[in-house]
Amino acid sequence: MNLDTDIAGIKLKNPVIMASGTFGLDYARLTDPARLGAVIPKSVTFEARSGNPAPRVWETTAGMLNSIGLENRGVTYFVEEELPLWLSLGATVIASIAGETIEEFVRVAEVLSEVEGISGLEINVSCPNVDRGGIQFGCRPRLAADVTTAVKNIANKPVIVKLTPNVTSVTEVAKAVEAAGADAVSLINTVLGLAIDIAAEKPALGRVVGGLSGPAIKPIALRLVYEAAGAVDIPVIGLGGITTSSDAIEFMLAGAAAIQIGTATFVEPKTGEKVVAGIDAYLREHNYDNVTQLIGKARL
Amino acid sequence: MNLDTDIAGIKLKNPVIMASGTFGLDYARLTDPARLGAVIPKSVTFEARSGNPAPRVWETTAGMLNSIGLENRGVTYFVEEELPLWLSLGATVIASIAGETIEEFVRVAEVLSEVEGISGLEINVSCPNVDRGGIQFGCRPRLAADVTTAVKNIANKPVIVKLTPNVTSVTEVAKAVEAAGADAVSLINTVLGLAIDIAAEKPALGRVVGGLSGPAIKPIALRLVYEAAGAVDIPVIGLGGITTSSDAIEFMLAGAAAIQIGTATFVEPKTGEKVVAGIDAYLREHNYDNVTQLIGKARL
Amino acid sequence: MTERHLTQDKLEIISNKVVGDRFYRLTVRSHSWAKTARPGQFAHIRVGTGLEPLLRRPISIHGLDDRDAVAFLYQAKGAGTAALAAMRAGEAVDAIGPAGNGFTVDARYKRTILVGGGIGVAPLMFLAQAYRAKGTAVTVLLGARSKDCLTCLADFKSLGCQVTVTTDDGSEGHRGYVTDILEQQISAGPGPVAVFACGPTVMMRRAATIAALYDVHCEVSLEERMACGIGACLGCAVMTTAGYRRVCADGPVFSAEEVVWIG
Amino acid sequence: MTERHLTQDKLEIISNKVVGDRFYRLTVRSHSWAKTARPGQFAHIRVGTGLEPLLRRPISIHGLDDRDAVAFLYQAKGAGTAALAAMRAGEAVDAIGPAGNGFTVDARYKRTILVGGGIGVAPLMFLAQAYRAKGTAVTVLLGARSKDCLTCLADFKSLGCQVTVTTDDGSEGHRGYVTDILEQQISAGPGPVAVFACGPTVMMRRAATIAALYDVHCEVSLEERMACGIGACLGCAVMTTAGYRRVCADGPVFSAEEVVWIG
Ligand SMILES: Cc1cc2nc3c(=O)[nH]c(=O)nc-3n(C[C@H](O)[C@H](O)[C@H](O)COP(=O)(O)OP(=O)(O)OC[C@H]3O[C@@H](n4cnc5c(N)ncnc54)[C@H](O)[C@@H]3O)c2cc1C
Ligand SMILES: Cc1cc2nc3c(=O)[nH]c(=O)nc-3n(C[C@H](O)[C@H](O)[C@H](O)COP(=O)(O)OP(=O)(O)OC[C@H]3O[C@@H](n4cnc5c(N)ncnc54)[C@H](O)[C@@H]3O)c2cc1C
Ligand SMILES: Cc1cc2nc3c(=O)[nH]c(=O)nc-3n(C[C@H](O)[C@H](O)[C@H](O)COP(=O)(O)O)c2cc1C
Ligand SMILES: Cc1cc2nc3c(=O)[nH]c(=O)nc-3n(C[C@H](O)[C@H](O)[C@H](O)COP(=O)(O)O)c2cc1C
Ligand code: FES
Ligand code: FES
Repeated sequence: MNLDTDIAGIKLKNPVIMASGTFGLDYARLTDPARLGAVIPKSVTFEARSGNPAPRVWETTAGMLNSIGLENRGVTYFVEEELPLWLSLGATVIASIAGETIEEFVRVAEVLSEVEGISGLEINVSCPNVDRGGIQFGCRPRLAADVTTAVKNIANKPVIVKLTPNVTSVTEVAKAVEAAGADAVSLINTVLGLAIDIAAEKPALGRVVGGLSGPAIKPIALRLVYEAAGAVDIPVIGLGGITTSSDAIEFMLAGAAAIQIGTATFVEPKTGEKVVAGIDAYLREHNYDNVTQLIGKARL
Repeated sequence: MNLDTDIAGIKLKNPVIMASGTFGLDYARLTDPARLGAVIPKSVTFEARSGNPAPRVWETTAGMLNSIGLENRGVTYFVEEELPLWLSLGATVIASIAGETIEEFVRVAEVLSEVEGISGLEINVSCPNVDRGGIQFGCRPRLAADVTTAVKNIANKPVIVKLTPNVTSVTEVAKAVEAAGADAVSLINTVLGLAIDIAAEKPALGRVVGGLSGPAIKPIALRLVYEAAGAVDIPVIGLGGITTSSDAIEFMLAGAAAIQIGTATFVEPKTGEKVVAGIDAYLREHNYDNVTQLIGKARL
Repeated sequence: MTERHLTQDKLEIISNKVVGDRFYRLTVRSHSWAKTARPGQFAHIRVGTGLEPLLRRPISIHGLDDRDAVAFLYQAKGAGTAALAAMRAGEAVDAIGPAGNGFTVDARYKRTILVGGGIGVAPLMFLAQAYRAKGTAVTVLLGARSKDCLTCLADFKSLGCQVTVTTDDGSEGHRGYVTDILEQQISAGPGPVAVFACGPTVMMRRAATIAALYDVHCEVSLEERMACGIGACLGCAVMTTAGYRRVCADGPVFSAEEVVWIG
Repeated sequence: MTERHLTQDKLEIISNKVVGDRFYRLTVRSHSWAKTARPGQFAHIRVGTGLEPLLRRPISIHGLDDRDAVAFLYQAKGAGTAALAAMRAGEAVDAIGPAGNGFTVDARYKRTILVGGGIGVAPLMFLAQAYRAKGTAVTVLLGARSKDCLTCLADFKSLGCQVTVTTDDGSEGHRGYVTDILEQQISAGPGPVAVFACGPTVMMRRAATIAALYDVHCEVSLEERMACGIGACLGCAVMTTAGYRRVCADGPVFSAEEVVWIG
């Protein structure tokens, strides 16, 4: 079965991508990254960031909240220490960029553009867990567009802009970044949420508010993917709560050209591989030739 | 235990309210409405509305989508046929108003203001399942404020404005309706969502997009209630995914002065009564005198 | 609110067994359900105790085993029915009902023809029991993928029904659609005759068309996704000549003429 | 990526039984886990098969029953541990591990003092096994609400440990906190001595302070909410003198000096 996927020039052996912040090198002990379409390591900023106070994760019904706070060791560490390991494992790597200012996004993109082995860039203008940058860029079409333009000016690889669900109109933001030159959009990042630790009568997370992910948010993600795919002509990468190949196929039917898996990996580390196998089986069973035939098929 | 609750002059015997669109007269056969704080019957428009095509409901992981489309028999039927039955059952009734135009909201409020036995009005500027009105009012602070002012001008009862979660900033909308004279806000209405019926390779709902409710959305609702309670001085009524008394208490700790129960009733018709009992037990166990002591206790 | 008897009960499971390819037969003990239930009504059942699956599942009442025992016949399809299938004798099923209106049971009819497709056979057994108790002749036309529920055949026969089976692939009984033989059956005996259908929409629609052609009373039991199951949420609306009506409270049984067939 | 052995396995349940007030002892068969596991490591266990509860649960390795059998001791707290408690012999537990770093096991120590509070006793049994196998003297100080896990007492004793129990209410052993007797125990014999603590934060903090006072090596096993359990998500970070570190991959065992105690 032909699972070849091309996202604005990024060639993937299948449409299954591991979402940023959820798939670390340690998982290579339990599943084979070379079998996946691509891996997006945790977002990197220019300098190292130490992240938010504990607790950083909290389980909710069929979902989880996180407030990691973009903890990472900075772009130099990523390029020198982490990237080579991913490449040696045979992974296709898309790098995720975060920043507090447009300049920071650009500086990280600059470093990553000089490196071999990165297939594309995803700009994370949608992280809800930091005080500056992140979601603030993603919520304002104008700012999101400015980041996109700035990164596009410097980047020598396809640029995917990762959108936040926490907006009144995702289509406005999607159109703005498309106009600014984005090669693709991915959505959704986490949904803003909060939990109360009733035993302590306090907010559960150290930073009070966090990002909701997992099966609970799937219908929200599907709606936003459906809307975004109707609003822009660039490829849409869908994610949010995907745990099975059926889920992945639903996102593709709704208009996604590829999908990402986040939280489900925590539950079942082999989710990525299983979703690839499940898509393959579905296509055979329903007499498709090609995974691209699924894209947008359920759109009215 | 003292569970007396006062929402801007609406006196309730406890803070547990049955949410609009989810608690019909038929439930009186399985649970006693007189034991609840209040009941909010399905939103009424001026004329009867026939609603959306089937399927109108779809189960999702720990949640459900609905696209009922505000089907109702109009305000006259409500006043003449439905309200007397609720009152005869001993229920405290808050009436929910919907409309396509500000004039429609006002006309419904006018009729309801002339009637005895309605303790308050909830204006539903947040229904995602209609083409005109509904969420469009709720997403724009200015429109939401205009509806509020118009209804307040005519209404002779406390007015609660029900807010939508589908906005970038709930605090803006909450502040706008507070400034326009709202006596309280309630939130959240459903979160926009979509499901794909993979067997048919089509959108699951007849109207494609629907509103997500149930346990899945609880963290989203808690976040918005926490934010709204920090932004306004009027009482906040919290709802979204409440199925147990712990859930209800978490909303109150986050800042809600009362709570509503929707989807959980479908799962367990006696949820309302059970939540009342559970709150009572919690207060005793933790040596509270009064349910109002919980309000906002977990706020930092 | 009609004067129907409707309660929420924990019904003790007498047995819950496989009776065909992914078909299960569940029997529960309840004198009050056995006394008040009418053919065509259903139970709105809580499957599992957690929040996933969340909603109750509507399952028709299949019949009465005796004055204390109510039977259900269901097909394990997804997570909900799988959870139900995992329940064991001695445990209790949380059910709301008997819900819905039920089929017309009227001694005026000399003959009744019951048309069932797949799991649509479930409520027809209870209907056959009711008509046979009145001495009415009952013909059962069963359409199946292959041998879905052989025990049902025996049960219908032991009630004294005349049973004809059709399968799409001819692996059992006639080859073809169950409605192929309906015309012939309508005209095969004395009237008044009534047709009752439950199964896939295309089958019910076809049955309705044929019945209309012969001017014969026809009732169909519709399926729609449900949330409350009790008339409160308006989630299970179907289009009828009188506008949207609720499958759970105004149905599931509708006079065939009322139904506006879609798709 | 360290050179640790870490796999995902379906571990066959040998037994899963109540051994105290809401305490369960689970034993599974796995030669490879038994061979590679070190005291202080844990298994990241999938509880249930659905999406609710969603995340895996970290449970320490309690000890080895023999070279094929690995034991866990856990307390039924919420939905996840309840689901685990419902599992039966013959079924399989989906576990990732042995995860985490583990306690130092070093023959250099003449004596070790194991300080456990509540369910914190779980990993200490395995540690006691390891030190007793080296012939090291092991003193166990157990703090409990009341009689949480009496079988543990017998197990420690049969390993040849000296065991002292304290309870908050004096219902068993000494009345007071387990750390009350730590000072006396440290100075009660020859050195070098090492202290290993697992339990409530206040208890571990107190143990760490006392150990520091006597300049004795002390390790604590920290708890934090986890998602991946494998070092990928950075969800289980705790503050240390070297900045945030991951309980699941850099811990759960930390040298007491490293820990920045909060609250
Ligand atoms: C009035 C009525 C009576 C019924 N009687 C029977 C019966 O006697 N025996 C039997 O086997 N089945 C019967 N069904 C169908 C049965 O309700 C569904 O097969 C069952 O709900 C599927 O649940 P699941 O979790 O196994 O499947 P899933 O597909 O996982 O269910 C997902 C969701 O879809 C809903 N759903 C799925 N299929 C249907 C369907 N065909 N109709 C309505 N909702 C559906 C479920 O209730 C649930 O909310 C009846 C349906 C209705 C409306
Ligand atoms: C490294 C490590 C080793 C552990 N070893 C053991 C052991 O051997 N025996 C034992 O009984 N318990 C142990 N625990 C605690 C155990 O993981 C929790 O009690 C358990 O996850 C509770 O799950 P639940 O669903 O029953 O409770 P719930 O409270 O319903 O859990 C809800 C969520 O909170 C998390 N959670 C709840 N309590 C804790 C906690 N104390 N620490 C971390 N996460 C928590 C759960 O994992 C879950 O995500 C250990 C924890 C850690 C971090
Ligand atoms: C623990 C955790 C950490 C995350 N870190 C990042 C990140 O660094 N950058 C990013 O773009 N998204 C991050 N995300 C968001 C995910 O990539 C994804 O968008 C989101 O979780 C929704 O998908 P899911 O439901 O499949 O998890 C993180 C999510 C989780 C749960
Ligand atoms: C089937 C259904 C119908 C609803 N109809 C209305 C309505 O008419 N008016 C309204 O204000 N909210 C309506 N709602 C929204 C609920 O009142 C509530 O805001 C929402 O479901 C979130 O709460 P829950 O998670 O407890 O259900 C409806 C919800 C459902 C599920
Ligand atoms: S399912 Fe709620 S009205 Fe029928
Ligand atoms: S739980 Fe994910 S890094 Fe520790």
